Amino acid sequence: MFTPHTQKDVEVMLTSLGIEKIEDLFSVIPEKFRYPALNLPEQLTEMEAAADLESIASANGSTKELLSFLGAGAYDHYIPAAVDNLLQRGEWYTAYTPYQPEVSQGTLQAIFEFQSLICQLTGMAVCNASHYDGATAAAEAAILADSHFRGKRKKFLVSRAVNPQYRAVMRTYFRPHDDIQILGDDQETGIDADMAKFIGLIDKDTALVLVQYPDFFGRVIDYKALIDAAHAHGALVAVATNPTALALLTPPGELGADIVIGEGQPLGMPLSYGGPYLGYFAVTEDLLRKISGRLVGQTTDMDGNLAYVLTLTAREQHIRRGKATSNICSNQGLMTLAATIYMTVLGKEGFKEVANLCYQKAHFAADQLNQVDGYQLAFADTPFFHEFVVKSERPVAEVLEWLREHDILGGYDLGQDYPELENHLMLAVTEKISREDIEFLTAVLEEEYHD
Amino acid sequence: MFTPHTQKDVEVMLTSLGIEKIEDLFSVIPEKFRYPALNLPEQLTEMEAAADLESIASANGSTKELLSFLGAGAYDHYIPAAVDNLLQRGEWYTAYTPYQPEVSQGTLQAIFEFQSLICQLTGMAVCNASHYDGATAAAEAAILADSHFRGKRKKFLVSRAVNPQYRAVMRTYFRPHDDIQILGDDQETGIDADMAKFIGLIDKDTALVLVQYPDFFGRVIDYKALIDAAHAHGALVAVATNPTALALLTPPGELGADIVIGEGQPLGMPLSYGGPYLGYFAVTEDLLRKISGRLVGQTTDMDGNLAYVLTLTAREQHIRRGKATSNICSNQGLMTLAATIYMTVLGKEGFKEVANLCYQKAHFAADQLNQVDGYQLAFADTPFFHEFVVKSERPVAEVLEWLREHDILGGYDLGQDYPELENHLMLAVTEKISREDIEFLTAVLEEEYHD
Amino acid sequence: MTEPTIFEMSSPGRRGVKMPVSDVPEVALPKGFERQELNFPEISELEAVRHFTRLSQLNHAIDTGFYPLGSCTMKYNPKINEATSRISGFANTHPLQPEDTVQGNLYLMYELQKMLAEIGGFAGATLQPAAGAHGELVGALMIHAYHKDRGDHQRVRMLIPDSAHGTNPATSAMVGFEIVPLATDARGNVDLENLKSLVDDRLAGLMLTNPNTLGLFDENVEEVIKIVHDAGGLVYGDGANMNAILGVTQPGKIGFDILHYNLHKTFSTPHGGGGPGSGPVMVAERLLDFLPDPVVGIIEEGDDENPPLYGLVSPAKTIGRIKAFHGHFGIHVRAFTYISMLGAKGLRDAAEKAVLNANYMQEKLKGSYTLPYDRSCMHEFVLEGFWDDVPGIQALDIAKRLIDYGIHPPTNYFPLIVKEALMIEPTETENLETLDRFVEVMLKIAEEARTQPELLKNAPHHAPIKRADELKAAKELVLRCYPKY
Amino acid sequence: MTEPTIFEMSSPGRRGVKMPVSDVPEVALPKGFERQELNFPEISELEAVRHFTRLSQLNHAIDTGFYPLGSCTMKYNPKINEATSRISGFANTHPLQPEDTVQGNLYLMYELQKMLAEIGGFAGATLQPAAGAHGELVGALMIHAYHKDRGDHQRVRMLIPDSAHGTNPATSAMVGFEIVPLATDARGNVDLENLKSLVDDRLAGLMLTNPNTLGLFDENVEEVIKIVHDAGGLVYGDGANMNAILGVTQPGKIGFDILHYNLHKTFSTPHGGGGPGSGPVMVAERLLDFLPDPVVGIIEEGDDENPPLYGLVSPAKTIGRIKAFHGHFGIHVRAFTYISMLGAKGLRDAAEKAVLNANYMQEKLKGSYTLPYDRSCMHEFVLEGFWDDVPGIQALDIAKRLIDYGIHPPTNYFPLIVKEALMIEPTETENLETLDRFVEVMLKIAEEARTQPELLKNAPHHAPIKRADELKAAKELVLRCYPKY
Ligand SMILES: Cc1ncc(COP(=O)(O)O)c(C=O)c1O
Ligand SMILES: Cc1ncc(COP(=O)(O)O)c(C=O)c1O
Repeated sequence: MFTPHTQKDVEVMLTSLGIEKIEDLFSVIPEKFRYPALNLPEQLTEMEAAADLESIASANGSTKELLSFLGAGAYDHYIPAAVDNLLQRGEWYTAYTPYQPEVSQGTLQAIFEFQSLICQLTGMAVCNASHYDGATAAAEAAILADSHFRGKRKKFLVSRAVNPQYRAVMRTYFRPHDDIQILGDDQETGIDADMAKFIGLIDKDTALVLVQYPDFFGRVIDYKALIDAAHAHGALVAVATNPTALALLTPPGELGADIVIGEGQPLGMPLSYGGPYLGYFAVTEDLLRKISGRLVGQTTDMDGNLAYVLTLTAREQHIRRGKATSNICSNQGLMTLAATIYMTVLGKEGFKEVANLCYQKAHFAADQLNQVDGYQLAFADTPFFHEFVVKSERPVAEVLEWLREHDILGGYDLGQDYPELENHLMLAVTEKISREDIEFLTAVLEEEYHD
Repeated sequence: MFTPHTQKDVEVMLTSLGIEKIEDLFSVIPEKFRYPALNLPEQLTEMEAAADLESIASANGSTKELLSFLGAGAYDHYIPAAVDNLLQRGEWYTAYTPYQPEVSQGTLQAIFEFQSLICQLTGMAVCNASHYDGATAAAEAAILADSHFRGKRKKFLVSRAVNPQYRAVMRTYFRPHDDIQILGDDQETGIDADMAKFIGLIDKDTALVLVQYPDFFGRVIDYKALIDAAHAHGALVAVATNPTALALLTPPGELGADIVIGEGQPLGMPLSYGGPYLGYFAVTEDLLRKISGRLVGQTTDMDGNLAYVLTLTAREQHIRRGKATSNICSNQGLMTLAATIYMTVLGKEGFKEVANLCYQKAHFAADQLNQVDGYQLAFADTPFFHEFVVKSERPVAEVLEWLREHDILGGYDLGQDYPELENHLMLAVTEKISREDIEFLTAVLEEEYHD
Repeated sequence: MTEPTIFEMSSPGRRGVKMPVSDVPEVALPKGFERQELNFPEISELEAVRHFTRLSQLNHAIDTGFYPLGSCTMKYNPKINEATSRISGFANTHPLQPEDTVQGNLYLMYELQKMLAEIGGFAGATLQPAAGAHGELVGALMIHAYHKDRGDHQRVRMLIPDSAHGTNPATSAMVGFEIVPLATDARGNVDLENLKSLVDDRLAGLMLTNPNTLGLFDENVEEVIKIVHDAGGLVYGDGANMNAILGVTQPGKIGFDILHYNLHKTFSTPHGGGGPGSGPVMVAERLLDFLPDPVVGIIEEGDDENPPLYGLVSPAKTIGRIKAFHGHFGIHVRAFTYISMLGAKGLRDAAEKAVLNANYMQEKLKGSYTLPYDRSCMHEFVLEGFWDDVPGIQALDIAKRLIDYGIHPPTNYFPLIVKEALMIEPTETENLETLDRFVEVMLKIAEEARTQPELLKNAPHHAPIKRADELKAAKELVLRCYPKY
Repeated sequence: MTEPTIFEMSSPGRRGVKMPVSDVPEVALPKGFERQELNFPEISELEAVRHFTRLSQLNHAIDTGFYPLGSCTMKYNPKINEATSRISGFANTHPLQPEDTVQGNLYLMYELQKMLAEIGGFAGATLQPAAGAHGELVGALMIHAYHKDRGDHQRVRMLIPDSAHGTNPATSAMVGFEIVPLATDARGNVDLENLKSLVDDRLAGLMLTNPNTLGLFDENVEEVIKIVHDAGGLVYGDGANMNAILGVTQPGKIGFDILHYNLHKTFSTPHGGGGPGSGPVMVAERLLDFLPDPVVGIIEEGDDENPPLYGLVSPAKTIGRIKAFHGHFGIHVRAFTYISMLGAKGLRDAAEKAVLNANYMQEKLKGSYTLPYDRSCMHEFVLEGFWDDVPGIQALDIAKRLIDYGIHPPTNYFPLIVKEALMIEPTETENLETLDRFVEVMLKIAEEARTQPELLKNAPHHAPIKRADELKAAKELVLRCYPKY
């Protein structure tokens, strides 16, 4: 399809190789395994493939047709048109990792700016060039803590209010390591903001404490005591954050976090059914040399002009191999660019406006829902950002079904991950949701109740 | 909205100007006309405007939802993805007319390539950098002929089978010129391929003969005798062509045309409700200096390297003013680029494949329709390209309404422009139409008949 | 490295995008019409993409740097415009679809007609014209039709100021008017005495650009219009410079009878390396009936439940169709998007900042370059690009030297009434830092002109090519890749 | 001209994209959590667009020129992939939508799993891994889980050839395996004797890249696999080099137990300046139950009238979730588009032309550069980037000099077993002219090394920057724009 070889080209090349046919180049492959008949669909031309993909996509209902209150780790924000226009430039998306700085200054400077923005946003000193997503960034935070204590501390304390998928991924990463305990997120410790019990789990064997801010339920919780307790025991503290929320909230760096990670999708990436997204990873100065992934640094060239390069590469797998801080190689380069452009075109005020709209509308929605018969705001005394939980008198599955009939994706059924939260529905509200949308939602729910 | 001025910037600037407020700069405007209250909708943010436009567009039915057999001058072709990706590069679409060659070599070379492709396609020696569309190019052809004969020849012979919109535009352009006659396209001369009558109109006062190839009805007609007759009387011959058809048909240049013009929309431009499209305009070597619009030529720079520039500009309004060959200034620059990329990425074979698919499918469709009760192929003995006419027993309006109910845009009702073709429907078939689509169309028509 | 042409890159048998094989029975091509040869390039898709990517990088563009090109309003072209104009419901509608299937398009055009008329202070508008010059043609045709309709067949003279853009006389000539040049006075206004001496009952009209091409708002505009009107003529406004007065004043209210906009200047639609433009024309009440055929109107009024039904309607005394279909609809979508985002407030802000920027730069430069009309300017100003004490340096040299500093040259040698004109229009979307840098560079160039004139004469030094030989291009014409076509 | 950072371009009060005012009653922020300061840049939209446009132009990319970067498969990324992955029905679906609202997505993923398994000759696949290394992690975790499930707790040793990519040992270490280096023989194959000496009942498995990082297909691959299998180990295939054998042979059929693809190499999805990648992992029958949770399966079989119902299912002994949600779905759409367009025929053609291109270049260059393993290569080959008679010239110098000719340097200093390695992979989408030009330039550089070595030592001369000081970067760390964060 995309091979430019004319018959004549092939002949010239074969002649120069002194062989008769291309197949001769593959004689090293055991004959019985050569040229299998692959059971694949017939090849399509571009026009046919385009139509086929359109038709596949049309079997979905998207957030353009459905009014969506789904969040739980991925958020439907407005993406300024400049972001995608710039991302579609071939110079950005068809470039490789910037190992050759002389012909990669664009990518390098953009990553440097990304690092700067995330440092600013999180209040941290150092940020890497990305991890795969929030979940893997959380797992890598644990790996960092493990290696920081040279494997000597065995306890990894994780709040039950951390995204269940992050916790699942972290468990998968540590699966072979029987000696490592991931704890604190069982039903007994609980999801409530009763810190004391959770803090009580911290001891001298604790490598890392991981919390989320705002937490999985959207709640904004004060981790001061927890962080102090962790530090008192010499443990590291990692905070998973929602970057949009940080426009308005005290950054975790100021709260004393050692590691700040999170899902960068809200920073200009489409929902795209879950990926590609962006794991961001920031640490204190102290942990700089323990960080995994790529880092871009400023330097000068032979003429003394400013230049950017990948630096401290000795931490990475291609140099340190079995002793690297992580096996990560390809990361989310283009997504860091999307985030950088997104944050830049919104700028200081625009970014705060987005966050504030989310905050305000979510609070309006929570308030309205709370007034619908049969629904009650959970965690009513705890502040939240743009996601909140309501308890429903009816099974959530039924509620969601009813809403679906009105072209509403009603939110996330928490009973799936939290048995103790059966009949609890979680809703996210972004700047794209209008007051009218919220009123439509409550009207539909009212109607159901009176049905 | 897009003004970057901070309060401080404004102050600095006002101070430097020694004035107090921006309004002072407008004191030259009579006060009673200053600062009217404009009755416009409230300003929207980008997010709101995007949603508003989406909602406006959703009030349309597009050719993505409707099966369309509409042609009559605009055709729904497949546009390879590379075309729009490249067009969206800011370097292309936010550049001005390449008056400064040193910083416009991209645009200049692309136009040069466009000129080359159109010369190749039409078989002509010289092509300009575009006119607004096929219709205005037709009018400009007449202007060229007029000035070629220094206004001494007064007859402009136009076939009735030339796109009615082209003819209307030409008449508008010549409206003030009472001495000029546009003739040959009345009902009496007729739309039929009976050349003799039409040829009979040519005389020593004829400046231009304009025909279309394939003609408005899609027919491929032999203009040899006509062209010879015109030339025998010293008249110029202009041929309006469909560029897709020229992939397969003898180019008008070989037939002896002096001017070849046409609508370039099929070359990679979306339907976009009629524009922006692309008028192309090519002439023989002899008419080179009479051509209107911009021309790009090859030259060298001070170092002897190849370079491209706008050339022969002395024909144009910004130099020649009242004596220019035309008043055209802005043209369809970006559309010439679209066409150039389109023709390049399809290439010789791909472009021929498109044309052949159109041809084959149109013939299949014509054949199928001809077999539906109540429908009969008109002009059955004349070859056609990808558009054809059927005579219907029922009023076309009713047929189209019935098809609309089945999400089909059935084609063009010729009765609108040609009283003699009441109950005649014209259908265009492109490579995007599948055999299944055609069979669906005939099935729906069969059903109607038996209703 | 020069980029080869697509023909030079071609290799026989190489394929780009392929098409499906036919799913219908094959029939032969029409006998006697079969094309013998199609000498199109044969290139892989990758090489095509590279070619057009590399070529693009040879261009200066708004998206790459400052573009102070007078009279062209090279302002930011918002990316959102590109997105909205590509919405499938717009991009994939056929111009001949039944009206009930394109109510979205018709609504948008109807509203745009209204908004444009409101902004200019007019009674109605046509969106058909493809560009400014095409709008002028519509205007000139309407003037002709208007007089003819009134039996004023003797009105054949069109007054055109000596500062006018070339399209004004060219258009008038196309319509058959006799072009009568009108002088500019010492302050850059229409010379009233000259005007008065030229009007009589042969007067068809005046084509006036205001602010004019010197960047000046005519101080006597009311009187100018009155003189023309009193003599029975119509006043056509060339609205190329509307960016200076958006929301600040309405030409229609001042007395202009007709006005065109360049959407690709004032309303932020892209220039596209030469086009497409779009040149809607607004008219006063008395000319509504003459508008091109068709315009968008309301066919059936709406009510609380239903929106109105929009459709195409023919003005009673229409000059006829001026373009196939409905004008540059894709450009209309962009302009509509832009106006929606600016509103009345934003439009006024745009004009004010455009004028502020121009005056700021004029103030900073007038000590080092001669400013022939020394008064407060509108959105642009014109300098003289030479100095008596630096023989041999021309406007062109200054223009080319700017390229070395990454700045696009201003418009030069226009308007013709200024010697070695450099016409500078910053637009409102440029920031103070950019303006300051431009000023700094211009001052530096003024100094270089004296200390190292050859730096200017041989400029540019840092561009994809050196100065191009335009004479050679015109003498040894090479207008296509291959001698044989 | 260096481009300032967005922080340096910032000016207080300047605005980019604005958001609407709120349409709901305002409530206060949570007390005690209010952020004091957000030091984000304040830039106009135009300046942001210019910044990222200008920056992009400093990059070399597939779309701008030849990129013969070994092991990275920098082939053409079809533009249609970018279009299909942006279709609203894909781009605007939330990962947690009910399955019945995303049957299109699930169908696509299901089919892609099947197609990828078929191409590799495996029984099943997971699309979750985010990149090649992430796929390796999944593979290594499955190997661990497999042995554990069988009670083979003592299997802790992972064999890794000395030619392996850094991610192989790094991954094995993450999973807790003991890394055992395996030698390469004189023909570039796994050293069989060494292999035999290393296997025992502590063997967990072998991570084999085949074709390996020398670009060579292991001549004894069947025997290698047999030795490992006989010893109770599993064979993990690093499929980074699958581009050589698409449609030509199936690793799963040869005996590999697990294999990852890099969709961003073999299946034409973009590299994005470092990512996102996508690293689906295929497994043989006996490992199906261990795949990450969830995979896409059929929940309800379809019939003539109805399509099947697709859904997410958990493998019985799953290692668990390896990534949030469903992997890089947007990349899956691109790969699906690509495979749809190539089909079995096109995949084989891609591999054949990739291998033909590499062999052609190897043949042309081996006279002038030392080819350490002189035999027919697969899709890439490795040269030594030095000459005994030219002291002081290193692979790096050759690499940097290529930049001056508009060509991206090959991978260098990898694999580690070749001295001053230059690893060259042309890919199948490059044409003969490009290959010939590369050869010509490489020969010219070999000559320059002898005649003007300083040309190489100081290269590049024609790039946005001169050679960068990497030592300084590491010593005087500057990792963000501002000292204060
Ligand atoms: C004053 C003036 N009038 C008319 C025009 C012609 O407009 P267009 O190029 O859109 O035809 C221009 C364009 O530069 C202009 O500056
Ligand atoms: C042989 C080999 N293995 C593994 C990898 C890692 O793949 P990824 O970068 O997708 O994580 C690479 C990437 O360069 C590679 O070449």
